[in-house]
Amino acid sequence: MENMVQTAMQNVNFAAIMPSLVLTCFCLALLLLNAFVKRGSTSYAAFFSLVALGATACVSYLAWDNPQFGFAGQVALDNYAVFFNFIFILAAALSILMSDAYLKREGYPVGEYYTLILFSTVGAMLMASGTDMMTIFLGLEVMSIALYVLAGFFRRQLRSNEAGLKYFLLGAFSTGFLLYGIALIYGVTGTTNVADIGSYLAMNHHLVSDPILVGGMILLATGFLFKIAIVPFHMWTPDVYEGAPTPIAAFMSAGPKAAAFAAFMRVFLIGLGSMHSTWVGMLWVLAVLTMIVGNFIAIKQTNLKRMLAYSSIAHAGYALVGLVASNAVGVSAVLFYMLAYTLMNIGAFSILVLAGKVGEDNLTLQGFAGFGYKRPVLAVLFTICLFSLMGIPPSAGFTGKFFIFAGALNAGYVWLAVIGVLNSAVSLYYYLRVMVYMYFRSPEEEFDWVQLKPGATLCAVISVVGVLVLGIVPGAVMALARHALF
Amino acid sequence: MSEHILSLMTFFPLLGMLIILMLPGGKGGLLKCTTLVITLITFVISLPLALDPVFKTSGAMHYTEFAPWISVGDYFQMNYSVGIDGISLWLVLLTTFIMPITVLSTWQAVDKNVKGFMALMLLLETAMLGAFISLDLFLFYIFWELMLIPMYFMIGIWGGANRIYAAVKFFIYTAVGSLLMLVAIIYLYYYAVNTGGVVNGFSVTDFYNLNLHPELQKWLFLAFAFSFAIKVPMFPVHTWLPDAHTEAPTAGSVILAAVMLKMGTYGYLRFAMPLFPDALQQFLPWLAALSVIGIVYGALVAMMQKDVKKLVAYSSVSHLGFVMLGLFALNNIGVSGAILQMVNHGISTGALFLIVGFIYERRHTRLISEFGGLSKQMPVFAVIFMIVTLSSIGLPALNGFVGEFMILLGAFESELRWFAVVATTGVVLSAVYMLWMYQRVMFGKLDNPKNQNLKDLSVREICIMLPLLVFIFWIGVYPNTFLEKMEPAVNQALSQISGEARAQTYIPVCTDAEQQGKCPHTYGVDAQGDADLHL
Amino acid sequence: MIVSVYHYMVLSAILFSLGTIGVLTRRNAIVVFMCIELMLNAVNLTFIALSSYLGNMDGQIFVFFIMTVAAAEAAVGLALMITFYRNRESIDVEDFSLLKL
Amino acid sequence: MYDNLWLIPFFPLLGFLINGLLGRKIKNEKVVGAIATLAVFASFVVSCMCFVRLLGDEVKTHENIIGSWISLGSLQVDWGFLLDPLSALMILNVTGLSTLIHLYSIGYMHGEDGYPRFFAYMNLFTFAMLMLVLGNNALVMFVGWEGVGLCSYLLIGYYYEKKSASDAGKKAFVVNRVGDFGFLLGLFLLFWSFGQNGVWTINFTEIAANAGALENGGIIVTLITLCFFLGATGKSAQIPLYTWLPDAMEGPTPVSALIHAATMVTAGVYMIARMNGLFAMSPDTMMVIAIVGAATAIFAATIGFAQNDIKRVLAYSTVSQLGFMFLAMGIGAFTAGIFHLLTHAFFKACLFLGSGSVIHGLHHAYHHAHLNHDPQDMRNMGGMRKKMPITFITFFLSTLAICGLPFFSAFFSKDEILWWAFASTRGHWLLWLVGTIAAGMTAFYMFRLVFMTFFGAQKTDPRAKDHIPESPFVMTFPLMVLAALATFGGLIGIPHVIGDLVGHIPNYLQQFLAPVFEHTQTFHGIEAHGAASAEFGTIGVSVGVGLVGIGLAWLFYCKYPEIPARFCARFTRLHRAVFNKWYVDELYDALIVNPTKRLGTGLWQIFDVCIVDGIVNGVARCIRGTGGLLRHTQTGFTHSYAMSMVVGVVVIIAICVFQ
Repeated sequence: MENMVQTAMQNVNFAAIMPSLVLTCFCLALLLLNAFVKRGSTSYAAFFSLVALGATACVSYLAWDNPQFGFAGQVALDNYAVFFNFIFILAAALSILMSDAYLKREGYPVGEYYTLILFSTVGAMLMASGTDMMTIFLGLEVMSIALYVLAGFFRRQLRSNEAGLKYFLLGAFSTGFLLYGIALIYGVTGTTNVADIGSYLAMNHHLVSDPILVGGMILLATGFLFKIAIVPFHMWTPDVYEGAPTPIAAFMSAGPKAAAFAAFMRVFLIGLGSMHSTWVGMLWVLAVLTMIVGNFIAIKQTNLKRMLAYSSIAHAGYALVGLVASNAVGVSAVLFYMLAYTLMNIGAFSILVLAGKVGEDNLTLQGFAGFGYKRPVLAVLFTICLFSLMGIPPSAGFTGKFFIFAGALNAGYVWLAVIGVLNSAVSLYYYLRVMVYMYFRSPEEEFDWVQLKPGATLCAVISVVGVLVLGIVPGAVMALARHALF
Repeated sequence: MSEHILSLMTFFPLLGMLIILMLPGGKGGLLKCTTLVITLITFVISLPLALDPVFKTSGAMHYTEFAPWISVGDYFQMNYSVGIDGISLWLVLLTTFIMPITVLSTWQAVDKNVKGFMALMLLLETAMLGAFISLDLFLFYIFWELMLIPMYFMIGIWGGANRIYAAVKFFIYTAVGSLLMLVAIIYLYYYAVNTGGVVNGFSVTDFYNLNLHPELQKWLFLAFAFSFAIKVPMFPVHTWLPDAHTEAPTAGSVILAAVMLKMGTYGYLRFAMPLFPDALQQFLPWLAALSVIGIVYGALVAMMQKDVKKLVAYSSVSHLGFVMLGLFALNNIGVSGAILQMVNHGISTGALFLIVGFIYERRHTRLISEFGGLSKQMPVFAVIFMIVTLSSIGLPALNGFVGEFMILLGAFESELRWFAVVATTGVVLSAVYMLWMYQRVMFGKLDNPKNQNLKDLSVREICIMLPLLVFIFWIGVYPNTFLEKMEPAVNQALSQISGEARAQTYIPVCTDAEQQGKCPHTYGVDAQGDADLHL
Repeated sequence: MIVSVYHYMVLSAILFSLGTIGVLTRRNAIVVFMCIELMLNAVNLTFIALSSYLGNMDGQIFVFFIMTVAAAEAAVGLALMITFYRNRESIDVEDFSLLKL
Repeated sequence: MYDNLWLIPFFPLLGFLINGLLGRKIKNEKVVGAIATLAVFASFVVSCMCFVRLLGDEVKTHENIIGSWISLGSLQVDWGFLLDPLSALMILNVTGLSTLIHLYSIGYMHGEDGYPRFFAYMNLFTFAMLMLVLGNNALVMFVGWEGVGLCSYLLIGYYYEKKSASDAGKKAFVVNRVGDFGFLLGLFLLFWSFGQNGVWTINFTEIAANAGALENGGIIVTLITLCFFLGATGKSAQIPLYTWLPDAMEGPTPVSALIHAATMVTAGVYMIARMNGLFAMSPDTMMVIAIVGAATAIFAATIGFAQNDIKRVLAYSTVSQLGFMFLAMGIGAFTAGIFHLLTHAFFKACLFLGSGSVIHGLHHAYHHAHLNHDPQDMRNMGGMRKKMPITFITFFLSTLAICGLPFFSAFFSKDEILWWAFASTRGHWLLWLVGTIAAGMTAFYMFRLVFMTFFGAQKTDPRAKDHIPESPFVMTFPLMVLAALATFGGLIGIPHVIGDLVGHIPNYLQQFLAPVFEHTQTFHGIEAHGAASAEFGTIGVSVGVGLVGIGLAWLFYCKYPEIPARFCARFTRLHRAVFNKWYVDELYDALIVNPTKRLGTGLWQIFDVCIVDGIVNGVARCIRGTGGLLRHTQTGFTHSYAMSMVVGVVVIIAICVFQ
């Protein structure tokens, strides 16, 4: 009895969940705070959450090169998790930066908004550090439930409601698949611990082709691929991004996607590594489909938010290539790419936030005609982000793609790489078209409603600087990503 | 100082761009002057290279600079590695020489957001110079792609009526090619690394020494060749050129013709051909055929153009065909002729675009039918135009002739004898389309009232043309100045291509090369799954 | 007859499929959500069965988590539906058609 | 002295630069003209000095290298000059005539706008021509070769506001380019084939020295020489590339005299003479040259019958005379060819200048009377001899010369050619026959011209007829000099038979040129062997034929002027064909020019626009289209989204499990 408790206590290691713990505390504090502060201004909440994220970042940093395990192998705060934590924190911080003015403009100055972002960040961090299906599932849900609310946050806006509901229904639906997959895998391997699954399958290799296991694997993948927005599980993405508040769309395209990737790679490379030959083919095809569908449909878009949504689908496809390569270069390239994508995509969204009118009906190509002449600085920032999304050097987008395809080619997936680059050639078209409108068309409006709100502007500047730095000297970060492999 | 001269020269314009961005946008004159000064300083910085006698004696890389840039353990290694030899020397100088001229040419042509234009010009110069001096394929690729951005905006913002189509077409057309090349570059690198080849980063000079399997060479060569062929542009992937040239502002066309097209030919000579000699041998007849078709095709199509600028654009297709033929001759006469012809084309066609710009600024049309009898109104212009026309036709004792003659002679000495024979007809055709154009523009009665009171060239415009004219005669009468410095480098490159230099054994360059030799392991591919991966 | 784990598996599979089909066919958002709950419960059943079959508790613990999460989801989901209903006077899934193409 | 060879082309170049750059600043016509003329005269003086020096010199070939031009590996080309008897004669000829014609132009071009431009071009031409004849290697020769082409382009198009003029200029340049195509190919082939034998050279003396390296009469040498000959046909207006020369008459008359009669057009002949060693090695080529020459001679003569433009007649006569020269080259009578080149230069220059003087006078008259008739149309002339006696006399003498009447210059040169044609080891009696007939025709149409112009009733418009002045002295002086040369110039090359008759007068020309040609002729056994009687026979025949021609001309155009009209009426179709130059230009347009243009348009509109860009834009359109289709999968209905997930899962499971 006693030694049982002993062992249990030995397994308890709060250091392993410290970042999530800290952030949760801040969240609760903020909730209380909201209760006491009168409505109207949310700047305090934004500031508070930034502090919270800063603190969390520090805490996570402590775990760098000093991995913490605990709770009977439920969580592992290793470099891999820490790296991803930084991505989540960055994504959350940037979105929060751009939110304050935005919420005022759209008339929802509510502090809970930030609490929710922080909560979903907590969930994301749990996912990244979860080494047991249970933790991963919990993290996923914590993250998603917060996001359901955020997507539908503008409760007087039908679009926002619809986005929230669609995301909720489909998300819950996909959760069902995820869980069923977990259950089946549990049935075959008798455990929900990723590492144990891995070693079990490695030992009984004959099970690899067992239909139950394969089915489970696929159902499990479905759950993750849904969050990453991989064809054919991508359909919610454009609608939700379009309907959701812009900062939330930005956040969703960066943080949760990265979280899903984190868990996905951990589970599939460690847990189901033995089934590599089974899932790699599937992912190959899905990656190609995703790149094609994302880019091709994006070409036809006129609403920039929606266009960026499709482009985010395409980028998920590029990232998946790194996982298909499933070698050290590829995987660390995915880590790098997630960071790069966070920067460039949130940068682009922040410009949309700044350029949007109330209700954001003007975020169309036509609405940006001559933007480059009226708002040169913003236009240049936007342009840099777009070039980065295109993958034109010297930008994070280019280096990221370069590393991804380097991984693929190193693993010998030449055709995948070729399809990938051809797709990014296709993507040039719709990104360039934005610039065509910004610079090559004469302005139709004065854009006088555009004011350089400090938060959003800062957010844009940070992202662009990051994009350029990662584009010119990616070495250091890539080395970290390499070092962050489990 | 002198060992960093290349970096200084390359990044000084970038610095200049920042200065320009600091300046107030309103003052067009100030901006133009500043840009002019910056480009001139760049030119001065690059001059010592031209005077250095070392190129006469050695074909190796000089003024090399090396610094590790991106180094991620056993993943990959990119270096900032630049250098210059007798081949790139003249292209670099052509660039630094042509830039001030183009800046001068914008004096009246560009009036709306001058600031942006000048900034882009300087960015472009950095990109072009960088591409010419890079010895690391990754670095080269960065500059190569970077070039597209400024040119895209130049065409799109300051271009003509159909500018948007032209700009987007230019960007995507060129990007498609270079993206495939990117794949080839990465593949080449990992092939080298995983097969235990000792390479220091993406260093070209190391890649030269790899003995690649012919089958592999074939694919990689195709990727490189395709990308460069689009840039050259070789028939039949030349169709972006007429649009881009016609729509681009004068300065844009000049840079495009004078320098950017040379990227393609240079790429062949520096990368595609020496890296994959066996594949080159395999495709040589086809490529030569394409170049020859390009020569004749470009000339025939140019003949029928109604728009002066389009005509000159197509004439570029023809001239670049000559250059490619010279390269494929694979003997020192042909290749040196080709390099010389790159410079010649830069000068002559650049001058032609400037001339078209002059009359366009005056009449705001480029239709040949709109002109006629101008030489009565503008005698000085007529003389200069005639000289440039003749140099483009390849009149002996002018620059065009020496290049074309050497190219054809070289091709004739090589296996491409019959191609050379066909190519020689280009000499006739070029006379036809150029003189016909000259006649329709300059001769005849001055009957179009709009042309009645055109001004002759201003002092500024004459100053723009004079340096070009000087070189037109210089290269025509005493090309040795250029030939003697490129000859050793050309022989080096040829021995590289012919494979003589390839026999040498690998020299270990960086210490962790041995680990680089091993392919980074792959997760869980093998059933047992290496334990060290697990937590 | 002996009820083996396979019977449980099959039953839960059937339940899961029923839930899925429900999601695909029913139009009322609440019913759709209940179908999803049905799927989740099918999963729970699987877990319980397997856990007792394998003789370890992980499965059963998992079930607790699922139930909790499901409850949370229900709360959020119903809230969303109410807000939607406020604006649209309908919770027919077919009416979520503002955002498309 | 020989080291100052470069001075010879230098002076004209200097003149060109001065007039070209400062010409418009110098307002004074006299100064401009003087500068130009003096520049040429200076080089004439130098040439004379060189010539005299060479006469007394044992060594007959001297090279003067200024510096290296292209030096790369095996390709070593110098800016170098070569003085040997051949080039010595040529520079005398060129600079001498050029001086006279410059002098003439001072008067002729008086009052034209662009006066400095004219003289600048003339100087440039002289420079280029001297480069051509002095060049010590084929490439420097090519510089001159193209240079003269350029100048003729510029000078033909001198009245650039006249479309016909600029067209003619362009035509001349392009046709010459076709020739140059041949020249270049020949050059490449030469360089390559010599290179095969380890000698990388295009230097004339080395070519001559190493000619043995090539197989005698082999295919290679035949190809080389044929290519070069193609170049010659372009420059020297032989079939099939002669069409540009008549049009070239659009240029001012002095230009026609200098470029299109005396110097440039003979460049082809000179080039063959320069490489006689090479040409002699290929009998086939020689035969081709001879036949082309003879054919051109007679073909051009026929066209000469029916032209009414005084200059055009002279132009066709030039083509025909050049035919004679090529005939000479073809049968190995190099000396005779060069001889005829010189004499022809004299009398044809004189004829052109004479016609120029007439035109000048008429132009003046018409101008005075405010008429704009065509001053070149012979039908408006007649009876000029009274108006401008000097012009008439000089013109008449030159005409006698061209007709080859005894002891006039062409008598010796032409008859020597015909004799060689008859008796040479490479000749053939058919060639002789054709040549003789051509000679007769020449006599006919030349006298037709003389009679129409200077004799008979004056057909000039009465309002103008009384204002026709004799030309000023600057114009008549050259005429007189040239007439003198045309009359007595032949005496430098008296054939042996006649020389022996009179008493051992040697053939000075032959002796002088011996170092250039003798070796070739002896080596290949080229010689004219036959009895003196036979030679006298041929001479007699040709003289007779000439007289007959003159007689017919007198009948048709003095005695019974109505005959030609009746003749035309009788053979309308024939006359129209001849009058329209046998429709050759039209033929070329139909066969070459228009198809090329159509091809150009076709390639552009169909291949470029439709096919390539069609594919490019097509791909773009396909992608956009596909996007448009895929887009509709995004129906916005949650059901279909869920459905896509389910289907996705099911399909994937199916594939993975049941594969």
